[in-house]
Amino acid sequence: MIANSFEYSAPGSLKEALALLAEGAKPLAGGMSLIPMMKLRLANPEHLVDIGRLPELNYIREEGGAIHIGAGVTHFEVESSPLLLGKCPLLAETAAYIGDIQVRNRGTLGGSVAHADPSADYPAALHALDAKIVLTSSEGTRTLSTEEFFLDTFTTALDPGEIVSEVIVPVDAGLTGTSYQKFLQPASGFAIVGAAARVRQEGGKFTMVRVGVTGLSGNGYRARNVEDALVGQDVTDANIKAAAALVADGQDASSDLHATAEYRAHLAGAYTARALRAALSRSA
Amino acid sequence: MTTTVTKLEKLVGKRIKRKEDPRLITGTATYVEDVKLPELLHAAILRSPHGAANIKSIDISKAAALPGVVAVYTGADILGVGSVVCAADLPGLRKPVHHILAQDRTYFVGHAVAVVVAKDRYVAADGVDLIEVDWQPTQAVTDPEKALAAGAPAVHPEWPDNTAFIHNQEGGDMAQAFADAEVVVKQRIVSQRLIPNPMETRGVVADWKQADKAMTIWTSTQIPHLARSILAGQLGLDENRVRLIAPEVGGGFGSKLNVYPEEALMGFVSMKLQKPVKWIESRRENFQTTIHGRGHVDYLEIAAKRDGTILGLKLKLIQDLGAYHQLLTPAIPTLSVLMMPGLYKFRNISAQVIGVFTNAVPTDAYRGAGRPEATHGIERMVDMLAAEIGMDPAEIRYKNFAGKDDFPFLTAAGLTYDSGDYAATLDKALEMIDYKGLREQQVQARAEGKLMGIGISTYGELCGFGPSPATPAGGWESATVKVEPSGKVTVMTGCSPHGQGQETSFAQIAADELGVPLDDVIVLHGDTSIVQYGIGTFGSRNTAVGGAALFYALQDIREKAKRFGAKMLGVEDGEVVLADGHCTDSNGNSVTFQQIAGAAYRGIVIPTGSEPGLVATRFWEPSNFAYPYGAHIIVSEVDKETGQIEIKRYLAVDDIGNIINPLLVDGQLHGGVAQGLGQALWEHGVYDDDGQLVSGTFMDYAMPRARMMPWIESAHTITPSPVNPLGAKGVGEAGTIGSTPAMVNSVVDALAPLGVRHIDMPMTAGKIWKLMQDSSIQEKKA
Amino acid sequence: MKIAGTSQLPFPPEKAYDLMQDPAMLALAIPGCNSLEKTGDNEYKLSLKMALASLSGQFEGKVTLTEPNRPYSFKMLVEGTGKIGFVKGEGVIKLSGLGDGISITSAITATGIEFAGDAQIGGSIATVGQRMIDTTSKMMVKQFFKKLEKLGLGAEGTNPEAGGTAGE
Amino acid sequence: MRTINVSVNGKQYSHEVEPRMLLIHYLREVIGLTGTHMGCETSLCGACTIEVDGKAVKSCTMFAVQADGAKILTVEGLAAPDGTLHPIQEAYWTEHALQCGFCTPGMIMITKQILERNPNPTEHEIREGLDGNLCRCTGYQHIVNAVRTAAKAGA
Repeated sequence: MIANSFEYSAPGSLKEALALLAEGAKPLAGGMSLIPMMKLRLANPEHLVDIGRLPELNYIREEGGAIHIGAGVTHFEVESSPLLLGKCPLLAETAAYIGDIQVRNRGTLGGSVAHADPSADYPAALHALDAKIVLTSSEGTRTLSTEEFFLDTFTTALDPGEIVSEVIVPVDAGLTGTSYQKFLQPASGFAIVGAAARVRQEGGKFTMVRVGVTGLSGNGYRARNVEDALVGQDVTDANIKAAAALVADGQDASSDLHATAEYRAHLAGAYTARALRAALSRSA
Repeated sequence: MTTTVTKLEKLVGKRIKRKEDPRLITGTATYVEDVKLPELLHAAILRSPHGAANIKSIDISKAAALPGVVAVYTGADILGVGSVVCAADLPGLRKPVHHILAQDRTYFVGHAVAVVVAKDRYVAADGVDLIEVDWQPTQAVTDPEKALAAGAPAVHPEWPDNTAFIHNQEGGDMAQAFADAEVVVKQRIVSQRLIPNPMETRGVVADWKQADKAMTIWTSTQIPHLARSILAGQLGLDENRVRLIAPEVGGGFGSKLNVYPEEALMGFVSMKLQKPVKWIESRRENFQTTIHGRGHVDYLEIAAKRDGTILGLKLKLIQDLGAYHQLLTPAIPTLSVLMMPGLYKFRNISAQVIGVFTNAVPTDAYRGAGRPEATHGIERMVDMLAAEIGMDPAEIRYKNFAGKDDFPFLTAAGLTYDSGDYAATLDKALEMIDYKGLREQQVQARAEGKLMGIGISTYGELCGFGPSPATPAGGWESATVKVEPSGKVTVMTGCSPHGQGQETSFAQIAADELGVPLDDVIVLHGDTSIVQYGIGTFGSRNTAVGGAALFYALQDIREKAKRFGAKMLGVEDGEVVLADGHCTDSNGNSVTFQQIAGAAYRGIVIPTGSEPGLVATRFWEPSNFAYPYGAHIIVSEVDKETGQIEIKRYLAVDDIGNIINPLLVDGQLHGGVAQGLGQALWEHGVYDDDGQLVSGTFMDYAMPRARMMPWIESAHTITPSPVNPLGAKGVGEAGTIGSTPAMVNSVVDALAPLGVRHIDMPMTAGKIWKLMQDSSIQEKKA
Repeated sequence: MKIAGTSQLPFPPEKAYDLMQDPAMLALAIPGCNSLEKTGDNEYKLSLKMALASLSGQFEGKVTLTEPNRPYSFKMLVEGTGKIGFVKGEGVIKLSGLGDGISITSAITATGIEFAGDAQIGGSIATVGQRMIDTTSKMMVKQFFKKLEKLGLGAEGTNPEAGGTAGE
Repeated sequence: MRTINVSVNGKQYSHEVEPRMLLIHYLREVIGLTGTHMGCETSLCGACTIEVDGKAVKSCTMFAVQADGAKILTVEGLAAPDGTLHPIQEAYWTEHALQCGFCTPGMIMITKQILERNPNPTEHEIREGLDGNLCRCTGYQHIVNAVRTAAKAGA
């Protein structure tokens, strides 16, 4: 219940923070994942740099046809942002599924993305959105696709000293419909599976399909096989079902106290279909 | 001097908001963790990470050297302290010695090994991490059936069969029942391990005063007086020099109906260090070291006629006891045997209970304690029997109920049910939910391919613990009523309410009996230096037993007040009535209750043969348990694709006898139902084969949350209990007992078209999905 | 907890087998391994730093290799204890020769690996990390074989510092 | 050690604290406001819910140093200085929305946030809003009623 001792820095600027991180300190954003682990003494960082309150990481703005979200933006700010609700509702909808009000008030987009929890909600949406993750260190900045960024269970492309500084999501054209559907683990509220879908249709055919999945296996992923199976096909429920059934192919489904691998894989298909249907109903 | 006496409105039976709430809603109540004393030290405990292990050595030197650490104690230091007490006894019961700190071996994950005492809790926690133990893990066994198998690891090496006791009970002629049977239905039914999880964990503050040889202990308990007696014994202190205070207690549900190692341990530390010391259990410790509930594997066989007449019920009960006996551990499954027949009039039972040691924290009383398991068993078996012979589940119940004229009803298990009209309660429930309409709806739903289920449970329970011969450590209760010279009333109850609301309901009773305003009554409890000896709060007994003791103490006050009143009015003793706060003679002259109180303490006017003062204490021993019952009906639908269960309606019609405060009754019921649904749908204390508690935090142990709970519709029938003067039965456990079979019956009914006949709890979505998969495969094969 | 799975290495079983019996190679392939010292016949002292997301912990323990049956199978026992808990894993690793997958008579060029065993996880990590145990253990096994593949192909191995980087 | 300055229930405080001190321990043990309770260590029970700069947070999942400069409100700060209860406190009392009372301060604080963001929530929205707060006594039904009653009172 009590964390080990650590040193704490609350730098006033990003530059200062990055300098400390370059020396080996660990970032503390909202702390929603880190602090419980520290209290159980499973995480024992020696030096924490509080990046949760840096104004430089706290913005949501539209720029060049995309929406740029600072890593310090909280889940509540994502879920309630008029800009996102209007132009990228999938991310807002997904944020509303995270934890509870208190967690969403403190937890940050950047913190969650960097943590890369295999059951976190954001990865599904970010994969479906073709989002870009901006990484910053004292050496500079680089921008990665989600597939380049999320590598494995709790493992990302972040180098030591580097933080997630921004997430870029597209402004979805009016014809795009999106949805995130989640099957909750009853105790923790994490996703047993979560599926995000983003579709466009024209003339009764799917013209664009993106599917992102979380919870099923060790890492959130983009279900390209489902996408490929649908693009160019007729918009029918049979096609959706058949494509969604492919979602777990090639994935090493996880098994735990709450869901066997077999059940998870089944749910992934069911929730992918649900997300596709809901997204479709929202695409004009 | 004729006075007009205004008739006072009766408070009993009214929805009155609680007197205890202002401190709780403003954050000013005092729980154990809020107790602060000068020079207070803080303790943290090192616990076994292994299910079973020998301790080869312990090195405390680094911990002891940490700045801020005051002392470190291990098993070798505490041998002068008495071991943990088990009050239950059964013939041939094997009782392992349970030291307050482990000696050379630990028996379950969480077993206390050493205590670090420091200037603050942070340093104490750091100290625990610095203790080095050389462990030699051995193979654990956590599944009670595996523990009984030949060659299983022995939990206690001296008893290689892991059997703590075998308890048999027979009623009637079982062989005949089975010989006469036209149908026999058998089923293995599991009531899984549950973790009580009151929101406040346990906590202890001990403060030893050497000069007075006096100990004060604040502890989060349901049984302050029993805990004091036991702790005085363990610590070798005079009982009258131990003051035990149960301050605000943040829930118990049976888990604090116990005396744990840490309570004596803190007493020991305070005596050693001559300073007060505090220990607050972490949630993880609460999961691992506070008692668990249930842990049953039941093999049931029901014998019946084809017309639905039940002839007998046979039970083999394997009880997972854990590694030790806590206060009542071995007694809990014997309560299941007593409630085996449920509300039914069949005459034959036979039961064998096998108590099994496992490398797990002990099981003990958790809300319902033995009775939910029994009710689940009989109510599931009745439904399975109905399905087997093609009878409606409501009809089979009507056919077998004890009739309203059968009371007092002697059951096959040897209990005498006090009062009831079971058919009337089920009538009311069926009517309220429109059972006939629902069944028609179900036909329609099934035709549409939907999995809709209707589940009935007509539960009964024994509560109001209880006659002392049947209740370990005593089953009576006490009350003192102290009327102050101003006429203000202080009630002291031996019960120890911790959320049930007796500060309000007992005040209602006192206010009505004495004719004083509700605000003039306060109810004190939980402090052994203030309150006369009492038993405590468990087994839905506060009102039925503690309320009865209060009622009789109030009658003593009334009698004495009347004698004072008569004397003041100058009439004979028998010529006055006491009502509406006035003592009135036949001429209409009266004195107020407050005037009487003043006179009683002024001492000038003393009735012949009486004495000054207006105080009465009563100890009341019930002649029997009380037997609430009810009918719970759940309408559910199962999602064919995911196996997720949706509760469409939850109706509870309960008969809990007379009701003192309906608002409190609703609260007790809702909470009970939530814990029952928790067991039916989500909660499961899971140990792996090596003894690790893998559902060890709220991350993995699914407590019901607001979004998971249905709206509960509730109604009552009222059949007063003849056992106590209030006619009350008890409601604390009713919801927990009635709900689990209704839930399982509902889901089994929903899945009946797939050939499903039983599902063990918790009915997680994944389990239901798997069952549907297997059933549909079978369907295709068939 | 049961652990089981399969993997493949792009070289023949003899080479795969020898790699997995070579403490120097094992030290490089076991994720987070700091050192692996020989302490007896087929017994090695293991020091390992596990770092995963925010979770991190130092483990001390041993690796024992028994029942050698070159190049078909062997048994491996890994034990580790640290402040955050303990881990004990025991399993049989079976190797089989694989051809090019086209003709059954083709030369054996690769190794199919099958492993099955029991893992015991205790202490703090067991009580709080249920959600992560399965995914994490799978990831570590994956990392192990991936590293072994590189070592076998000679891409690494001369440089003991060359741990798997996050970007590979 | 670090110095922090916070406003708690309208009063200004300044203390030196260890970085690892949890905000809840700071409130309970340093300032002495024991109304906020610790019910778990995994941030899942919500008993420790308070308001930091107008947002409901779990004070067991925040270090006191992170609150430097913040405006904090705890259950003790809800009633008016003359003791008049806040409408949410009144609603919890009237509806019998508490039994043992341990989760209640957190419940009351999250109710405040629910109603600030949605003054007229449906039953479903109330239950979703309470998702971060566990109660083992009430089965939540009376809590739902209390949130509704408080909403009607314009809390």
